[in-house]
Amino acid sequence: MKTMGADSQIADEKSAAAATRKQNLHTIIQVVGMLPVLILICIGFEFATGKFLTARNISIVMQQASINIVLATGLTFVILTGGIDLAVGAVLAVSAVTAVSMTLTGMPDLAIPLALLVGLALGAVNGSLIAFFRLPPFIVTLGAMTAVRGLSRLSANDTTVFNAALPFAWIGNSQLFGIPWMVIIALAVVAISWFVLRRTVLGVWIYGVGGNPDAARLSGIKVWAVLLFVYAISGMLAGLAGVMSAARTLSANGAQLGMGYELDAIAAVILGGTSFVGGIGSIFGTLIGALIIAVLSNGLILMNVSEVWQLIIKGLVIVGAVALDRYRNKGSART
Amino acid sequence: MKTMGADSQIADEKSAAAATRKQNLHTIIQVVGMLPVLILICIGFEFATGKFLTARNISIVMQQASINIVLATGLTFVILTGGIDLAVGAVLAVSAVTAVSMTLTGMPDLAIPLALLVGLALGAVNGSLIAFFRLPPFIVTLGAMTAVRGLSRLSANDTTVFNAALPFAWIGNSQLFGIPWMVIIALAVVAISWFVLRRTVLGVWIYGVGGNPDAARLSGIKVWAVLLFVYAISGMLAGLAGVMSAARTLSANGAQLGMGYELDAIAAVILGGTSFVGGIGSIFGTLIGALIIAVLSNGLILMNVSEVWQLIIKGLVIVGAVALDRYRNKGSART
Amino acid sequence: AELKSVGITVGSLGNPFFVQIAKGAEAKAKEIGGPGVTVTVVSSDYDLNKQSTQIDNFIASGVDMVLVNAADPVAIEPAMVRLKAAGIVAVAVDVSAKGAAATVTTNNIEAGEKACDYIAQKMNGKGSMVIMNGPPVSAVIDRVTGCKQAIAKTPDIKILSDNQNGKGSREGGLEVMIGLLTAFPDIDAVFAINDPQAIGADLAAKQLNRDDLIITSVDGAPDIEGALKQSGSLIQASSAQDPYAMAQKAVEVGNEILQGKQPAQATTLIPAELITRDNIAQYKGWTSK
Amino acid sequence: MGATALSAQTQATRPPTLEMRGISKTFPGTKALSNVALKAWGGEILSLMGENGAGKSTLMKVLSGAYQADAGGQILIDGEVIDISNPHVAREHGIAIIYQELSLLPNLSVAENIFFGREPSKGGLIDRRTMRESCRDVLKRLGATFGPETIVAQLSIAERQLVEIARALQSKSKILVMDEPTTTLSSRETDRLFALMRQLRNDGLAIIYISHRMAEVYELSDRVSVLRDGTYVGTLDKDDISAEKLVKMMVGRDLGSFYKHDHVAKAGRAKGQPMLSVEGVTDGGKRVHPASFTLYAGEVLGLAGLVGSGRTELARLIYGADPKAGGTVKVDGKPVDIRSPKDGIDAGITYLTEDRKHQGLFLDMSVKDNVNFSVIGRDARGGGVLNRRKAVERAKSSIANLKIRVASAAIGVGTLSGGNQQKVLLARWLEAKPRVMILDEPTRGVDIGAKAEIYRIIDQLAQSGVAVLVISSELPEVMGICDRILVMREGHIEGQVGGADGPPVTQEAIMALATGVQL
Ligand SMILES: Nc1ncnc2c1ncn2[C@@H]1O[C@H](COP(=O)(O)OP(=O)(O)OP(=O)(O)O)[C@@H](O)[C@H]1O
Ligand SMILES: Nc1ncnc2c1ncn2[C@@H]1O[C@H](COP(=O)(O)OP(=O)(O)OP(=O)(O)O)[C@@H](O)[C@H]1O
Ligand SMILES: [Mg+2]
Ligand SMILES: [Mg+2]
Repeated sequence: MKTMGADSQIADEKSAAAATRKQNLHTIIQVVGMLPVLILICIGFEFATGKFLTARNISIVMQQASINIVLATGLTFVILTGGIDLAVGAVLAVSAVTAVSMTLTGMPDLAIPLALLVGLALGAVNGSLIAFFRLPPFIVTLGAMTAVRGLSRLSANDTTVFNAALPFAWIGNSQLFGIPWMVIIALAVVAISWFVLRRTVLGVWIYGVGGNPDAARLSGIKVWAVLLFVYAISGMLAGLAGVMSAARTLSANGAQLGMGYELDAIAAVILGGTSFVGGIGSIFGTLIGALIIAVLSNGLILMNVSEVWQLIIKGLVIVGAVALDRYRNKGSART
Repeated sequence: MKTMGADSQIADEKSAAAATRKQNLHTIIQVVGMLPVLILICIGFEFATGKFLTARNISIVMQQASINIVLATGLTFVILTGGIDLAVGAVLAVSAVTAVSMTLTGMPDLAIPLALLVGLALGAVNGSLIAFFRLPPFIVTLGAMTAVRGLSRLSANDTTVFNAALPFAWIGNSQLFGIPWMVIIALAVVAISWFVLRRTVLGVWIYGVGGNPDAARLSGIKVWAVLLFVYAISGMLAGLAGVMSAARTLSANGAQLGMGYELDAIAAVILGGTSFVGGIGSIFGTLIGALIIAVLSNGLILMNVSEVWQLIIKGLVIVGAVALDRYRNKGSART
Repeated sequence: AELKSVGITVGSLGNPFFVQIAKGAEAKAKEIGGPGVTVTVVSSDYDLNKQSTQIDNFIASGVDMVLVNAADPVAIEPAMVRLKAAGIVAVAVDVSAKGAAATVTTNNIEAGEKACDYIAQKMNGKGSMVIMNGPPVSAVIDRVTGCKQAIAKTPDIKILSDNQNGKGSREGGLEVMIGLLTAFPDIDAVFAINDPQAIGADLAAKQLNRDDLIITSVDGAPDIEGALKQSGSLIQASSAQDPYAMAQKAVEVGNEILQGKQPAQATTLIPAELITRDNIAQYKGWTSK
Repeated sequence: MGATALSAQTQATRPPTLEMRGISKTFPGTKALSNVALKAWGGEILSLMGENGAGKSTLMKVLSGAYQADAGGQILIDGEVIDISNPHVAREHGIAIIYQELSLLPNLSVAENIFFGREPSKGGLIDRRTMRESCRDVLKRLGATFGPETIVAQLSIAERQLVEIARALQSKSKILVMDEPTTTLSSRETDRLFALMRQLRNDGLAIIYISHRMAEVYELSDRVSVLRDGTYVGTLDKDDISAEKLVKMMVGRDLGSFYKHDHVAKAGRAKGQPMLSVEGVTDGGKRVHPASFTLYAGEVLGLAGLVGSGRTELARLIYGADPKAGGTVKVDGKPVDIRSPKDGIDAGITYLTEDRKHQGLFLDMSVKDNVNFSVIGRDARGGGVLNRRKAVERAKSSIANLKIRVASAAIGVGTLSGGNQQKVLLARWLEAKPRVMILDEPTRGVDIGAKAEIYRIIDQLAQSGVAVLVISSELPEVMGICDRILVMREGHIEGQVGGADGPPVTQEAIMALATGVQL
């Protein structure tokens, strides 16, 4: 440093400041992500139907999105580590069946805790297989998806378990200050997850494990613990989603409930800008992604588009959305 | 090297030969892959049912596996580049509908070529979006899966198209020297794909693009062309699978046909040892993977296991199979 | 020939209706062939290709009889031909199947017709309604056709929507109905293609504080019995079938064929019976619960 | 300088901070280490030397817990046997390491990388302010120009190296292992690093330093231990260190002057026609301002500069790896439109990347496939069918010519030692037979013997009429092998030294241009 003139030092600091500013702007663009696309779609639907942007419909959309938001949040953790969890739909079903069944027994108070616990435990089993035996997450959770689906049908005895007087029905059908509880729960999950990912040490580790698992291991962190955590959380949130689903329909069907939900949830995560490779992405993006999917389903029904065309339009809009986003981010994207 | 003593040179060569031998053994283990697991499962079923290892049942299993083998082969190309193709099930449906519909028009001879072409074209669209706009394969093909499903329902007008006198019914129901044509086609697809991947320049490029896309680009590979190729092939093979499916049932249903096939196909690929990260894997592995899945479905029905328990057992066996394989390969596994 | 093993392939075991079919068939098979009879039930998920494969597996495992709930009534033919060639008795249940030795089915068109006649009557022949569609399988398509036939007789009833898929489930019914009620605030009645969707529609109406809706459906499942008895529910009627009895009949017919006796008529039609809030007390319900 | 070095006496009386005994390590197909011993004391810098593939990195990875040694060995820290079963244990015992192949988390910021696994936190909540502040301090000590918030993926490889170093420095360890940390650093950063290392030594750290650069080893070491073919050969004390002895220990025989012969004579080279003309090439001023120069057939042109001066970026623009915002490139007098590396290769240009791991090698592929990757298309039979015989031949001759230490061409390149990987990559581009060859840090991590070999090859290429552009951060290297040297600073070509029209080549002249400060 001694040989360097004062001038060049000042210049250095100036350019560093400029770089930081650029960096910040860049981060904002990254964080805002698909929001503009979501807004565009909403405006489009409002123009097309005139009924989309009413307070009531927005509340409905949010409510419809809430289960997917909760699932997708759990999946964001997993995908950030470079993994995948295909079992969430099946876990949701098992938990929903558990919750409803419990209310029909003598201990209705245990319904929710037990449902969450079941989800957590199933997630932890997946996590252990992935963390300790280094099995590929796709196969483990695909196997789990199949086996857990069997389990959920077994536990519901292949019928719909139903409780018209479900004690926690308020979760699915009541509101707090005009906001449905479903929505409050979903947003709370998002907020807590955001906090964990952005403000805690664990969050940094999750990103690190996804970015370069070998390097993370070499840094001396317990990669297995991080993996176990993310799959357990994903399982637990799937359990929560199961409770929400049960509360909404007062029932649970072990065979059909949650079928294909994993794809919607994964789509929300990826649409929200989280990378499959791991290490890149945000919860906020996932929220937007889930909302885009919900808005599409809702708006197309409002427009009374036939199901076949709904499929076609939905598919095209999803691809269009990422294309638009890529175009908007052009240059800043490094693959 | 000239100054090196004769002794040490001989020692060097000896150890090199030993190393080569070890390396070869290692490669064989890698290539053989899940075969021992498959054999184990087959033997297990034979013991349990006494009906499994009959010529007729083996032929049935192979026949049942053949559609999945064709789909999974296409997916192997895609996954080797680090991508994914979720649209194969939907493309299969469109192609099957196309093929059957064409036989009902005046130009039945065009049925098969057109079905393949439709698959190829849809695959190429996916490939272009991924190669030129650098959109994430998961989202592109998820969107395509949705949109193409709409298309297939549209083209079949939401009913089943059926032709009792399907001109190419022989594909689905006839045999050559006692081997069903379905099986012959599937094995031919495997053989050709093996050749492309292992014996041609393109094959090396595919592995290269999957292993290190940056390095591939810097080495002068047209990465876009490789990507376009793999998605187009995956689409075309899905089209072929559609033809096979149509030939087998003499019909095609745009709505249900092929639903969820992508998961079975991906499972076969990953079970066969191909890595999601790209660059690692083999067609032979995929073949074994697809056979394991088919054997499981067949064997469990032969054992008269209830559907619920079929799901549970199937899930556990899939996880167990990779666990066993990982254990067998211990040490040699690179993640 | 003795009845030793039966294979059954149905649309989806996730639907209690098909679970009843499985149970009815099993009970009857055991009654005929003793407790040693094996019964294997699988779901085709309405995928003909998958169903075709399942039938091949049944052939390989050497069953004596197969009950087929066909994914498609016409296109199932090649598989039925294979069954016949293998000397296995194929009986179509719930949905007809070309090439089957016998067919035992509810008349789905009639079921839809009855449910929608009831709507027309309750609406006094005018107003607007929606048909909440489901998965495009033949049973559902028939029900919708029947419903449309009934409504066509009353020109003053307008069908606002018939193209939304409630996926045959409560969740699907709930989400679709919320959308439809938002899109069309003036809906008077809903025909849902099965009971779970009807219950979903009921939940949706409650969420949006609608209490003036007429909902009818097809199935007569236990859930709907409860709903019809319950005072707050908007569900008014359901065309009841009896899957348990239907399957028993199917096994019976199949066994006769196995013994070399051809049944009197190839198709046994089990009529659908409309259960309403008024006659629910007399409804026996699905035979087994 | 000798003041801080430990005398033999204190070594005898004080237990070593680190002692490794009987360490062996077997990989499938290779015995990388057999019965190796090593001792290091606090307050000294121990250099570890050996040819490429001798086992240096492997030994250090055993120490850091990245690899598990075979049973039978022992590792003692402060006289106590410890069982290093994973990296976590090693870190707990105060071992910090800079790996030869960088092991950063590319998606995280510099600060997050430096503190990864040791984040300052209050009750699990990350204390970003403290993290940023202390990060800024270390970066300043290293003279890094980037800030703590920068995402590592955006840094050049040299800058990443600085992050690695910063991470090791920050970790407050008592044993610091540095595996070839200077291969991409320019002399300014290297000097800073050495000053820091000496300071740490004086603070009582035991530093184990691995390098193939003799000059650095002389300058820094208190002792030098040598490995050969996975075995421990011996240790020289400071006063005994000499090039002859070291080389003899490393290669096991007397090679006389061969290894000292770092620099080839460039007298015989004849400058030919202009082969590559670069006119105003720029990326729009982001990292490279319009740059112009001419490279002649048969010439070796050097490109020097500090870390981040834009050399790599300029080369990538020429080659087509990044999009140009302006400027033209002529090859052999004809303008060529280069928009992708393929265009570059078709025009006869090749580029050897500085980042072999991420941008060069296919780690999961065999040595054979890696060597042949850019020529398989050319070799192929009809229909794109591989010519496997030719591929094997090429691989074999490359292994022989470049003395790549590998048991068979079928072995995965990912298992090779760093220097041998570099040779494989170089072989790929030699096989492509280009007219213009751009070599970015061509001798990164290769041992002195192989370095001489590479210099000889570069000279041969030039003799045969190839135009060679060498980017190197090692000043003696560029000075030794180049006919002329261009110097870059902050994206500009500041000037030229050497050649007929330039000032004479001196270290001072280059540094003056590179730093913009007249010494
Ligand atoms: N993961 C591995 N699998 C198989 N062999 C390996 C592996 N890692 C290293 N080796 C082998 O071990 C030997 C020693 O390698 P190592 O990396 O320790 O050498 P090095 O002394 O650091 O060389 P360099 O100077 O080139 O970095 C080499 O022959 C190498 O091929
Ligand atoms: N992909 C990138 N994104 C953002 N900035 C980059 C990128 N690549 C390089 N840079 C920046 O550009 C500048 C020039 O880098 P370049 O690699 O060309 O330098 P160099 O002279 O080759 O030095 P060295 O390779 O020794 O670091 C550096 O400050 C680096 O941070
Ligand atoms: Mg090394
Ligand atoms: Mg550089």
